[in-house]
Amino acid sequence: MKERTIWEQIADSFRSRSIWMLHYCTGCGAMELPPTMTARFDMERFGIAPMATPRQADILLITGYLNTKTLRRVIYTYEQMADPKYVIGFGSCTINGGIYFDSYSTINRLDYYIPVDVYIAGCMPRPEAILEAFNYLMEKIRKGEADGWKRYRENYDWYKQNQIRSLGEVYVHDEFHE
Amino acid sequence: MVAAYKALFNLVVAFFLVLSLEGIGRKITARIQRRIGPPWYQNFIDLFKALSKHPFSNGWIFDFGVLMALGGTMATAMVIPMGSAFWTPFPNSDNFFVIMYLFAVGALGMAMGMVGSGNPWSSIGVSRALTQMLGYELPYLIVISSTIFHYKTASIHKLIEMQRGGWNLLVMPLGGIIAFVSLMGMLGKKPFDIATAPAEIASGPMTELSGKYMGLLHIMHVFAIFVEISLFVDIFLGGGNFGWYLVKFIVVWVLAVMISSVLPRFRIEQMIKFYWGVPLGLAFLNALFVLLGWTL
Amino acid sequence: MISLLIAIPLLLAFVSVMWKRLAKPLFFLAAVTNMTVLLASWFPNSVEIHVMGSWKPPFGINLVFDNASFYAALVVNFFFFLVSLMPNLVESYGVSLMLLMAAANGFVLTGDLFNSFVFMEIMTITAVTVASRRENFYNAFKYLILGGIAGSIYLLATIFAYTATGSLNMAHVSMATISASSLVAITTLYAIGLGVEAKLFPLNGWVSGVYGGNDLAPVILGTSVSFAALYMVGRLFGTVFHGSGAGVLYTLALITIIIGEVAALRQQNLLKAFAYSSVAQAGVVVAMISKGTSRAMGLAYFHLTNDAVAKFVIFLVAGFLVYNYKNLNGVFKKHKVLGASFSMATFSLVGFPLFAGFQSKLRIIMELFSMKDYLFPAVMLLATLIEVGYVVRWNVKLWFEEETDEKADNPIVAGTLALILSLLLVAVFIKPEIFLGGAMKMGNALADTKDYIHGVLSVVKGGM
Amino acid sequence: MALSTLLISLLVTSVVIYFISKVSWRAGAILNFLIGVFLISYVFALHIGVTSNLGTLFGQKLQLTWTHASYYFSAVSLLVIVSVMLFAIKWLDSQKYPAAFNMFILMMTAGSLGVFMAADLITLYIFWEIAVLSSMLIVPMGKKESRKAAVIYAVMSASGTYMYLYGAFLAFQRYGTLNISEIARHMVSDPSTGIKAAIFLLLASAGIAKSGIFPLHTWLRIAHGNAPDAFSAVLSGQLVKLGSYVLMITVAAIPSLRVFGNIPFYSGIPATNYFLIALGATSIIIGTLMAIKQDDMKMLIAFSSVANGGYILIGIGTMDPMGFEGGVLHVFNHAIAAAVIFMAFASVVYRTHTKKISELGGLIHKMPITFLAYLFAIISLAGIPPMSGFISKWMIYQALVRKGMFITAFIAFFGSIGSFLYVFRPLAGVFLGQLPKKYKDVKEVPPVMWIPMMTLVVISLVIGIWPFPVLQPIEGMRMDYGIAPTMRIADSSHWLIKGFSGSWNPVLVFNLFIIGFVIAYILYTMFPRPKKVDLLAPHKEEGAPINIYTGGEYIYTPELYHYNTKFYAGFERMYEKHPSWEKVLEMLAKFFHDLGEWVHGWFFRPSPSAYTFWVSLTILIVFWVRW
Amino acid sequence: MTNSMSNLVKILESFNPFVEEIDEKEIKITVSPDKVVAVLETLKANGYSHLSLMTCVDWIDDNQLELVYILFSWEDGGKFLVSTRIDRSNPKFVTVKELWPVARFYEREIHEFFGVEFEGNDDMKPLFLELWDERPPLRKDFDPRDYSRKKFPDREYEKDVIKEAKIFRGEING
Repeated sequence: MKERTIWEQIADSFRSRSIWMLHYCTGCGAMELPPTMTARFDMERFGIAPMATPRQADILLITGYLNTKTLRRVIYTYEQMADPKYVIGFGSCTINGGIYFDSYSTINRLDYYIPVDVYIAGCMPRPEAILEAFNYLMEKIRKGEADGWKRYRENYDWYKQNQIRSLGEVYVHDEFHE
Repeated sequence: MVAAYKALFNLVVAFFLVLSLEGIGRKITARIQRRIGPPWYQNFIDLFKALSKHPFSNGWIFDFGVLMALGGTMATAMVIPMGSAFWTPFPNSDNFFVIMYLFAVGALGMAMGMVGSGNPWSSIGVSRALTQMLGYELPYLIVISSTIFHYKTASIHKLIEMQRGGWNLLVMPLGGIIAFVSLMGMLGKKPFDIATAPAEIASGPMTELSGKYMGLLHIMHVFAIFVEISLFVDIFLGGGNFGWYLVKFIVVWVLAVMISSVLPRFRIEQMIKFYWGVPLGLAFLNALFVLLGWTL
Repeated sequence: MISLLIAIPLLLAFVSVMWKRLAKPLFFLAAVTNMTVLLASWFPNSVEIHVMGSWKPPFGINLVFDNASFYAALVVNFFFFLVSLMPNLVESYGVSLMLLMAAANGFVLTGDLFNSFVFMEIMTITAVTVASRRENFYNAFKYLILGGIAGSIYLLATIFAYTATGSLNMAHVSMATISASSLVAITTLYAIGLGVEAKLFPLNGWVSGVYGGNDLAPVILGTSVSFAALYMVGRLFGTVFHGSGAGVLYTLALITIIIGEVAALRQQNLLKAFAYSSVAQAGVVVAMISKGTSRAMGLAYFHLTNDAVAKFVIFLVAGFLVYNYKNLNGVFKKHKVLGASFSMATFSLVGFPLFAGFQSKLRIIMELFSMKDYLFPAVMLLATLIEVGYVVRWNVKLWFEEETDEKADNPIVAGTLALILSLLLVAVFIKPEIFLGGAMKMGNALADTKDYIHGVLSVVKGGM
Repeated sequence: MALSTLLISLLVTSVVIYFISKVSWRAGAILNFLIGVFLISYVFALHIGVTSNLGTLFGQKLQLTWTHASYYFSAVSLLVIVSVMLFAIKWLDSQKYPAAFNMFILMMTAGSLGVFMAADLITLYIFWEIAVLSSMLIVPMGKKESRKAAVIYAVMSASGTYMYLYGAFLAFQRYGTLNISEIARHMVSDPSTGIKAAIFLLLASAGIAKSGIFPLHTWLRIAHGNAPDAFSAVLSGQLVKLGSYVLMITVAAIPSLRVFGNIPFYSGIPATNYFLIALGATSIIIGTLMAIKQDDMKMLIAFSSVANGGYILIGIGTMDPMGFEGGVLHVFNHAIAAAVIFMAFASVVYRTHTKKISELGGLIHKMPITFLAYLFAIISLAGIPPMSGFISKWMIYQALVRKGMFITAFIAFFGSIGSFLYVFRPLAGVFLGQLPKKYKDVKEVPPVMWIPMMTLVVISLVIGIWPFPVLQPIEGMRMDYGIAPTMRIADSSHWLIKGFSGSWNPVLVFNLFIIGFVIAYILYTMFPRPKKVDLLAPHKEEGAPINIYTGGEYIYTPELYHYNTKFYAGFERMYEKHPSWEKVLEMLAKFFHDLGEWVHGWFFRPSPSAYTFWVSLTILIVFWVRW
Repeated sequence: MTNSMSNLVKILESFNPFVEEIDEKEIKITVSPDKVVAVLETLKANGYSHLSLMTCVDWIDDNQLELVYILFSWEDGGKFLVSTRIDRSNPKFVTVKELWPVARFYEREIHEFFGVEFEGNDDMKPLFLELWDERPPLRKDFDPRDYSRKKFPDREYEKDVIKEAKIFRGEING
């Protein structure tokens, strides 16, 4: 890993304290976010805030299983986010497909297609686990270890190849987009 | 030259004051919602983080719009008197209408740049923002017009001097209240945050903003809040020396935040109907009182 | 000499009955001769009378030649002359036109009430023949009926006048004191009798049919004949009856203006639209005549001259277009000269500056204001407003709409004439004296009853 | 050259231009432009007070004089006209009747100049009609609807003009003169308020019709919206100002405050003036509300012209020194802004052949200069500093607030904020956003077309920063008319514009602006460089999606995601079922039409026997009435 | 079975149906393929105008595909399940999109997931699956596990049993 300049170190420490997330609610994990956000656990105290668009967001929160159709959108959304960007895989579905491991339409592991910085295991993980994961991610960012976005840029061909292998093409032109 | 330093001082004060107040506002909202909330300096972190990111630009008009928004609002913030004639950078040009229209440059720049991003959400957001302006500006301008008619001056620092005998808020309480209601709309606080509405239209005009564009517009927003609240403090609360000015500024801000944190959001035509209903009527009533000389 | 004005066309008409092929050149000859005669005796500035036989007035039939009848005859013959320049328009109507010319001249020049009735009858009948061109029989028939009614009422009025005064000579009648009730009857009957030819409401039902029925009728009836008829209105109500009965004329004329313009507005046929417009202009003239002062009458005839010139151009162009094209959209793109003259003439009609109509209209309004008549100017301006509507509509339609493939040859003579006349309108705007001088003299002559009586009853000159 | 010689030779030249244009229309257009440039230099060299005789008409001398007002209005008009003439050198190749256009536009110039120079009412009327007539003949050169537009334009204009004429002759009958200053002198001493008010309102009605004030505003939308595109710039930028001029003449040259001092209505403003102000305020409301909902961009700005005509009228109508200057300065601002806007639209139509906002979009990628011209023009139109449009609005507000006219002020504010809404609509719908595929080969217009636009924009900007050259003739005008002659508004030695409620310094405001921009730019360059998102990707590569965020979907057909129909749907819904004055006037027109139908059916169509009936009935009625 | 439904069943006698009462208001009618459209028309004419669902079942052992049309009546709230079996090796049937326009989409879906051809319905573009390259996925002989393994790589685990045991015992912190 390259040595960070002083500016990058400062920037990273800012980034770690201000995490704007785009929660891509693909599955049941979305249910766990309201308690995390509201009074009981209050993730805003860590500077974590929900954002509405990928352009503004820092982290992409994938909350559950991803089928091929959704994955295309996730990849597209991820590519629309501004660097530096981080991904949290949420629940076992993103890790190994979970209970959908043998589905013909659901992928098995997310990091094969986009770089994941932190996984949260569990089906479902509780809010405590989520906050723990956020804290871990913040630590990683501060240290400059959360470099998924760099990996994606460096190994872009590899990721693209995986995407194409599983999805055929990322961009699909169907009748609903005419 | 002194004027130039004062103007720059305006910018510095505005930047630090409003950014901290925004953090405090988040904290207050959180406390009202029984949360802990972020630290008061959270917005500084957010701002610098946004500036440090590697953004996307949707064409030159997008860049130009952001620059125009920030530049125009900064120009406005430089004219604003901070509570007294001493802290008035340009005593010859602090006319209310000049400030109001100079302020519109920023709004226009922002609207133009954001629509230039090519995103339909942004366009919808801008359309709402402009419509909203039609709502809150009218009662506000009527109230200010009656104030100007009453004191025979539109120069802000002269208005402050005129209020030595008593705050304008106490002279025309009705007008003060209406101006505050309009101020809520101007600040884009909760019942009136129709333009950004993140849950409906993906934060409206800001949909395509990333990295430093977000950051620069955040700075613009900071100056905008500074201008709006300062105007209210100067025109209705009688300004005061620098310390008093800050106190009044903070009080107004905290009040606005507290009100906004317990309210849901209007629909766009509901908002127009709201402003064109009671507030506008009361603004005219206030104007009538001023015409008849029935001021306190 | 002025009896030649009647005699020559009459004579040539009889000649051409025998040699039909000569009708056209003879008509031209008649027109040229008449014009020469008139130009030779330019503005007599006094009242000359020509008695028929050796009966001195108030007995016998006499022709009166003063400034008024000179100017009227000049205008009347001028348009006949213009028509005679266009042989294809005359076709086989040479004889009728010559008779019409004789009758119109006679009608203008006569100093005798009964004689004027006779000429009017001849005029009506020949006009009907002209009107029946292009198989426009039904409308010609309507015209005939109305003309007949008008003639009989005119005759009735003449008889009343004769019973009241014992004379048929106009000068003599105007001298006589008539009891109020007879005067009412006489003037009313004259108003009605002349109302048909003068296109007064509601006696103008024939106008649109006749003017809109073919291309010759409006050109000659809308200019010469209506001038002659309106001259007689001035002569009778101005000179003979000293403004008595003017109220009837005034009221009818105001209604006529509005009715005419309103009817023109809805009209989809080009010729008919401007036929109604000519109704309205006749209304303006009659209302102005009914004012009775010499200035008002002079302005009325000034306006009428402008209107006649403009109408001549309009009807000439419109007749050509209507009978050569099925679809009139954008035809002026193919006939620029015709178009330009048509537009200038219509703008003159409305009274836009740079054209003659402006001069007459504004003078009329100004005169009316100085007479403290506030209603008539308002009506006139309202009428003008409506006029603007349809004039602009027609111009826009004829110039700018998408054209069709139809094509007709440019009529060279008609085009030249139209252009010259429309330039004349511009010239009149710059120098209104061209028409105004004559018209004012005419007004003076009509209003000056004393001079007329004196002239007719004391001086005897010439003979048949 | 004497004024009269100038005007007459212009009229004659216009005919010559026609024949030159028949040979080569471009030569005609260039010649026109050169004549225009000459006229501008001529106008600037003239001395105030020059008079000239045009001749006599019905015993009245037709006189031309050169006053501050004529100088100001002529200069503004010529600025607009010359720009359009330059614009037309290229633009005319999309037109069907270039020769006639060249002729009539020069004729119209002569007419307008004559109106501004006229010293008496009848000269004014003559040149007025010349201007109207020649412009009326240009209007139908546009698309199909423009024919009807020309008729409506002519009729509405004529209705105002004939009322004016009636008023002029009423004045003549009463005072025996047509000279404007003479009439003004007589009116001051005339005791009869009713007649004075009648003359005043009748004279003003020509201005009302021409500048599109409320009861007679409907032609403006139709004519401006459908006229040939570049000519709309003249119509809205220049011809409408003839109306403002007449209104100014009636309100200010006839000192209405003194003439109607006996009927004050509110805050020292006479009832007559207040009536005009009310009409102006109504126009602002109508113009603004209707402009907001237009889909046709030319109609939109046409309605905006209605609203701005209202501003001018309100400003002048107050007869307050600030208001008067504001109103008159607004003439300049609106002329420039509207001319640029319409020229920008003409450029757009020239390239894309449509004027519907909903069919356009994203033209900034193809026509950036046109876009910039439009942008600066709308900044001026919406009255935002540092463009000149702000100064006049500021002055008008000063007057309104000083007089305590809160309802009028409310309407003025409403129009001002509403103008943000409607000027933004074409900006967003036509220039910004997504470019439809069918316009992917559109190019910027040639320099001959954008130079005039940019020149006007620069003039407007310079005047916005340093307004004193324009304010001087206006002050002169104010002195001429004796409105608070001791008061000074423009203080050029201190760079200040002073109102009753304080002053401001346009140079300073502009400098602050620049400083703000510079700081913003420094901030902008300090932080990481952006990655470019190519909004034209679908045009360059078949099947490439456009990279904007719409819920994670791929957008292959960006024009469908271009938000430009019913831009302010939420607001428009609030007044969907508005009453329409246009319908009222249509009913009036239909009434006359039906009356014609009725008359025709009863009197002109029947058989001869019916005629006999009418004849006898008339005889009976006449006899009955007279006995 | 409500009165109206039993009346309707009586009317349908002529099609030789196999009637099966599932519930009080739910009747399944099995008919031969050539009579299905007639039955559906009859039912539609008698108030069962709402096509709630159209689906398919793969009876791989019988080498048959069962098509099921579920009709609902808004008048008496009854439900008819019209079912028929077609040959699995050559799955073809007629479209009912003339009776219910919405059937277009059901038929597309069934075509996509079971490979049934509907004569008369030409629009057989994929509705849900994007870039599908295998046999129809809801057929019983399609092995999703196999497909998933081929398409979507699994995570390779190396099970460290000793480490797990230590963690379990609390000796090290996992």
